[in-house]
Amino acid sequence: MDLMIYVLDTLVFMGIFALLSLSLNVEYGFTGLGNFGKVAFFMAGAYTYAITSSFGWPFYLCLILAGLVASVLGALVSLPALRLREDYLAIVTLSFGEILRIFVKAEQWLAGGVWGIAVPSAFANMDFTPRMQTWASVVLVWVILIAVFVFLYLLMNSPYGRVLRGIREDDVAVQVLGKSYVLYKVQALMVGSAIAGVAGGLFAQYIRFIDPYMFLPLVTFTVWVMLILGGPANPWGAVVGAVIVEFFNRGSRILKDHLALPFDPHNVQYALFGLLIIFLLLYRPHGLFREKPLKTGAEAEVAKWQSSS
Amino acid sequence: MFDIGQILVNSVVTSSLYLLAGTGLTLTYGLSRFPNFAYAEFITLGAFCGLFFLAKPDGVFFLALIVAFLVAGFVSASSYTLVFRPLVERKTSLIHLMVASIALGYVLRHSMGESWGWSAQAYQIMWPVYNIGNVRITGLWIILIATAVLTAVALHFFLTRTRAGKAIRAIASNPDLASVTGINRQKVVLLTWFFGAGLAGVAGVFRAADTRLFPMLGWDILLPIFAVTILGGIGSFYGLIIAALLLGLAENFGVVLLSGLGLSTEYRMAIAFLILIGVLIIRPKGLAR
Amino acid sequence: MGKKVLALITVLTFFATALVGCGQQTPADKQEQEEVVKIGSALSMSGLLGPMGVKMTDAVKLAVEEINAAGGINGKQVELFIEDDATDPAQCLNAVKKLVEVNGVQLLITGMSSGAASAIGPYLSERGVLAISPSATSPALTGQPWRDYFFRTAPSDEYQGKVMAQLALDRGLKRIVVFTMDNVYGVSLGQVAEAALKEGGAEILAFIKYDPAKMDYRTELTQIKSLNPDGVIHVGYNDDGVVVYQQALDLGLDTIQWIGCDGVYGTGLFKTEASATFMANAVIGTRPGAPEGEDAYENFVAAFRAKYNEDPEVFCDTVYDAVKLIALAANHAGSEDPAKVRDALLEVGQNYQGASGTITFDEGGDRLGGIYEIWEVVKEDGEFKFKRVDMITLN
Amino acid sequence: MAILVVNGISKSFGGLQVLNQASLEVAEGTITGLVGPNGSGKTTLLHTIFGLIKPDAGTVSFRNQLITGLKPHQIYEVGLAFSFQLPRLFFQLTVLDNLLLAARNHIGTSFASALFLRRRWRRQETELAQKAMQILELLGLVHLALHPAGELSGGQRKLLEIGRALMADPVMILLDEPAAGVNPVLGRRIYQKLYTLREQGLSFLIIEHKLDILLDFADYIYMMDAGRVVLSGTPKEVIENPVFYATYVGETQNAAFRS
Amino acid sequence: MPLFEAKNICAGYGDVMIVNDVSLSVSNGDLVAIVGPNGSGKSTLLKSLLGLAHLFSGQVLYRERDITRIAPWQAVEVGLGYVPQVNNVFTNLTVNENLEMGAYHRHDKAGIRSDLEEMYQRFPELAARKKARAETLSGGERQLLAIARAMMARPRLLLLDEPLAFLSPKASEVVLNRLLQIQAEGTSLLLVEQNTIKALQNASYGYILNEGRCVMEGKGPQLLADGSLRERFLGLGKEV
Repeated sequence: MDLMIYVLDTLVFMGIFALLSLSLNVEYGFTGLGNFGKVAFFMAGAYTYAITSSFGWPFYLCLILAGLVASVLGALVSLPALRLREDYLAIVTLSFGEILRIFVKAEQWLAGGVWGIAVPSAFANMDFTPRMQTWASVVLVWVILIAVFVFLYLLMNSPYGRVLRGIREDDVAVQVLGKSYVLYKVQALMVGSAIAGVAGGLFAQYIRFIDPYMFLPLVTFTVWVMLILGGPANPWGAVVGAVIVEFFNRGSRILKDHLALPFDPHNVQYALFGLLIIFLLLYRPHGLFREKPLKTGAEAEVAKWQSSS
Repeated sequence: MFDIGQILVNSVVTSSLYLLAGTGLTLTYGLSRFPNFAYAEFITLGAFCGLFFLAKPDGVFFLALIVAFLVAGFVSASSYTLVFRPLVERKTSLIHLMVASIALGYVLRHSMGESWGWSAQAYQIMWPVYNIGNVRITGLWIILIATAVLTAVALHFFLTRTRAGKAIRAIASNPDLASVTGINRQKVVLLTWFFGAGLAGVAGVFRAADTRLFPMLGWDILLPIFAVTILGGIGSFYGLIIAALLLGLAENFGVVLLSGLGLSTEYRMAIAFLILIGVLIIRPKGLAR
Repeated sequence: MGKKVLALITVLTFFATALVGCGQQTPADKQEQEEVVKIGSALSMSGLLGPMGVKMTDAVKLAVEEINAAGGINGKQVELFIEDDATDPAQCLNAVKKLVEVNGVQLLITGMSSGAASAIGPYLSERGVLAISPSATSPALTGQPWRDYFFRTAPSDEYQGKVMAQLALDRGLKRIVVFTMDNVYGVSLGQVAEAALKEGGAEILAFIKYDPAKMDYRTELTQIKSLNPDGVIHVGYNDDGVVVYQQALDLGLDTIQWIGCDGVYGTGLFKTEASATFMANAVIGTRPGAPEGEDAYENFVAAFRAKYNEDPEVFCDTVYDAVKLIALAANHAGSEDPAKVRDALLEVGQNYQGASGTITFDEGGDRLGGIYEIWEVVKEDGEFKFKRVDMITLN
Repeated sequence: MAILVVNGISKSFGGLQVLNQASLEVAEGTITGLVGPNGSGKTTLLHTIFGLIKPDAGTVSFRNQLITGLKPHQIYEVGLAFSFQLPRLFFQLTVLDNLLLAARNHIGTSFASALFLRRRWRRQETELAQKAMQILELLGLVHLALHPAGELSGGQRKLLEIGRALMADPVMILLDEPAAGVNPVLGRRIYQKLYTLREQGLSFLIIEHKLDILLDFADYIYMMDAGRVVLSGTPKEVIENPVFYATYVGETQNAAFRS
Repeated sequence: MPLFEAKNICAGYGDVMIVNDVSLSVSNGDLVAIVGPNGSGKSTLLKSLLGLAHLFSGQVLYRERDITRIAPWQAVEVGLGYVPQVNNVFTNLTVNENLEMGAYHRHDKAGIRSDLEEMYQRFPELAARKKARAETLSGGERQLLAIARAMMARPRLLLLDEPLAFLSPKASEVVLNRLLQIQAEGTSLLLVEQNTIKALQNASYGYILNEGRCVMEGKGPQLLADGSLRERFLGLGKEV
């Protein structure tokens, strides 16, 4: 018994889900694209990592490839996506996730099909104790999370991020102002998918075994819950949402050992999540954290101007 | 090599289920203009209601259908009043409405899991089997197909002959004009949510009678039902009929084709999705319009 | 806004205290810990395998109850911790980690699916925690590097597949369709049977995999019908089996000989009369068995029925045996240390007469397929029953 | 010479002929007005010029370059800017951001340079911000620069919509009713600003209902009715033509062209 | 006692105020016209009376009963009919069904049937196309259908938003004549119209809106004769 391992394990999952939540934030929070097939890109990344690492390639290369493959899929999905209404986009992306899962499941030659595929840990060659192993994963995941966070923070607080936010509000107006929203939407889906793909790679190397049953649409919905809870278009919100939901998950699991509950905590937990989301949407649709205005340096000029005039 | 007659009958059985389950979805989707993912749970709920009557071999099937209709309808109408209508009034975005419907689905599904458990259960009804030439057909299929056809005919008359039916079409056609014409929109929409989910509940009873019963029952067939609804053109009842037939045929003949090609028949789910994606790209308004 | 955030923080603090609270083991806790033996169960109680896992967990509870009634392990009572893996291997790992690191469990019943087993395997091995899987049957698990702390009471599909093929060949079936659910269990067994059948000179007309969640198998079954085979090798679980048989009866497929496996053994198949009738008409099957005269299975069924007023279903017997074996081994070793229990398991797990038949572990923790029962379904006094027809000993 | 030539544009929506062989020209460096009753097709024509609507027939050329069929952002690239009749602002973004989004040739709007040419776009950002503040000064919105556009009143929204077109540094601007919903004094100030820009060589095509203002500032006026141009000339010529008033009050034989 | 009164109406969309302090009244049997150039707020005024646009302040009275901010569908029960300018028919419904929808709040089946007959007699253009879907109708036919649909509710007052817009002169002549006939039979009309001259010629009373305010009012033909109409109408003010 080593409580630390469990705490670290929790941190790893928080980090991985925070990445997914951030990636959905790029697509939905900033660009307004309702991707309900997030799990497809997560899965693509996980499988890419699994397959490439079986060639004995180094883990960082596999992670990069995981991101790349997912991002190419993102571009592929964006082609129909750009022509579709929001509700259609939701259903198409949801279906896409299921098609991809069926494909991986049915094509045994690719990655073991229903058998799943074993994945070497990123630290397989090092002589780590289980606790160090988990520590290493925490460091890896959170370093990448922080890097992605900073990357997105910089990207979203730039004229580029401004265009994305503009597209969310009114894509025709953006086009009239000279920016092809098509290009930006494709890029947003690619960036979002790449992050989800990297998250998938991290997940695969941490679990060390993946199979198609891990990638049900439920994963997508969990990520949505995180983002809606934390607050769309705020990177802190995305991360905090992921941390809270994961904490809730684990907490309820532990809590039930200490309370004699007359009901199944698993059922009640999901039902409560459902209620929580409904109440949030009704009474606090912007989540815990509100969107912050852009910081590009331009806002500093305003102060000067306002004080001088 | 394969028995076309039997596969045709199988397709019609599949289609009938899709038609029953899709009717309510297409009507409410057409009126309220957002896809309700909790719809799956109305199907499941109907199925569980049926259990009260059909857990013993001497159950009355039609009673189960009626109660499933009423209970699923009631829960749907209440969820509209308590969740979706307030959201719509707050001018919630389409995406948030979808998320809310998924959340509602969580609540309903896990409440059902808590009440009835996650183990599979089954109705205790033995259906007679008939041979028509090479083709075999069971009593359940006959009732299912008959119910679907009768519902379709009844709905046709309801939508074209009755005041409420015409009001539903009027709102779907032009909601604002419907208001100024004196139609109490909220009332009609609520009625549609009740009625549509009621049919979903009936479909749930059939599905459970045909297979078995557990809280994921509705979710397992939700995506094909969405495919049928969108294929037919949202809100178009006649498009739905065509789409249900088409998808029923595509899935069942698809199985033959897939195994002919040496592919896993699991791809039959993918067939529905691929047709859906294809139609959305080529003809986003669906087949009927 | 302030109020809501405050409420949220309160909830979070509550959970945090819970988490920390169980981490800080007071001396009193320690004492308590010494007085009980902790056994953890992490099976699928929701999701696709949920229906099976719930009943299996009931069987675990039954076994623990019996062990405690008989004096526990090494004189200590058994405390059972139950988790749910939601049919997701990643969740299984999460649940096992929680059991091990938070609850301090070192003896586990888990790895319900082969996927879950693969996911938790390396971790178990590294942490030196013992687990027995009651239902992971994939041959792919044999010889994995992490198998030192992982046993299974369900024999590898390698054996039963051959038995099924043998049964078909013995019955003189030449033209055969393999019809399996599309998961590890189904496809593994199907492929082993397919190979053995080909070797035995039978013709495989088709290998059809079906989605266990789809629940509409009419067209697949119609296809089988039009292929007009002598026999069907069918691999499924109770849950989908009941639907397959129901629909097969509708289509009149009961004129063909069906050969089932342990997955379609169990009263879950009698949930509908149609399915039961079909089985009585057309299905024979195999399952790991015990020599004549052993009534361990009957005893188990009786006990299960007495406690839950229901019949046990597939893998309830293997999970029951798994718990009993852990207790037996720990008693034998005189310790609950996983390494010692593991060594003891290899000793006591030789010709153990369990509810699921004779259990003999090989060096790698796999159950050897020794004796198999051939069963059929009969209707006696208006009740459907499984009945032993024959025994096959596999070498 | 003509900077914009619209030639024989026709467009119908579901059987309703909204534009019927509409043609007009805008001379370089002028303010050209477009007037006409409701439903005469003015807004549709403007949208067609800017690529928001695909015409059934006819061509648009800008500086002798055919721009029919181009997407709005491509038309923006050739030097045009557009301002909607009903403001289509980015309501959750600040007023300042609304303007900056319209800036032309902004380095930081591309993915790679947003990340790698940080210093360059930040410098440009500062310059653009100053320009934006000048525009806000003109529109009287300086104090609201950092407020979300959603907080603006109707008139202020309209001003910001125009401001975005000014921010785009175009050669020519298409404006749909810039003075509508704005108080008359401010309306005039906007036109004065447009007039200064005209002096600097910019060209304008403006739909306007506030005839008193338009007549003061416009160089040339086209009047549309039932999807085609029925009258054109200098403000004086147009206003004195009896067709002008007749068209406005709906009393004209041109109604014959209506479907 | 006026049939219908609106007092000090301020209305618009969202938080944008378009109509500013306008009052009007309609007496029994009147044809009241609201005219004005584009963007003067005519349509918004009309919509705000029925709750279709946001009413900031003001009061709406029907036979001295306060009906401010009632739900649109209730306005029909009170006795107000409304014919929107565009999208004024249910395109997916047949002509007959469109008319039946007009009588939605009524329950007297016999009365509805006889009213249907009456509508077909009054609008023979529609009788010929009873079973056709409304989307197949021409602009003029749609306008007639919209008016007939509104009349099916037996309103005491009919509010029309530019009924003559987008119509050929012949069609607009037909529509206008039918409207005058309806007025002659006792239903009052409140008309927003672009076609100022036609509207004022026939109006018992007229209001001229500019920039959301009422700039002139008076008996219809008298307004037309007023010399300052042109300047005020065009909003040219003193400059011209």
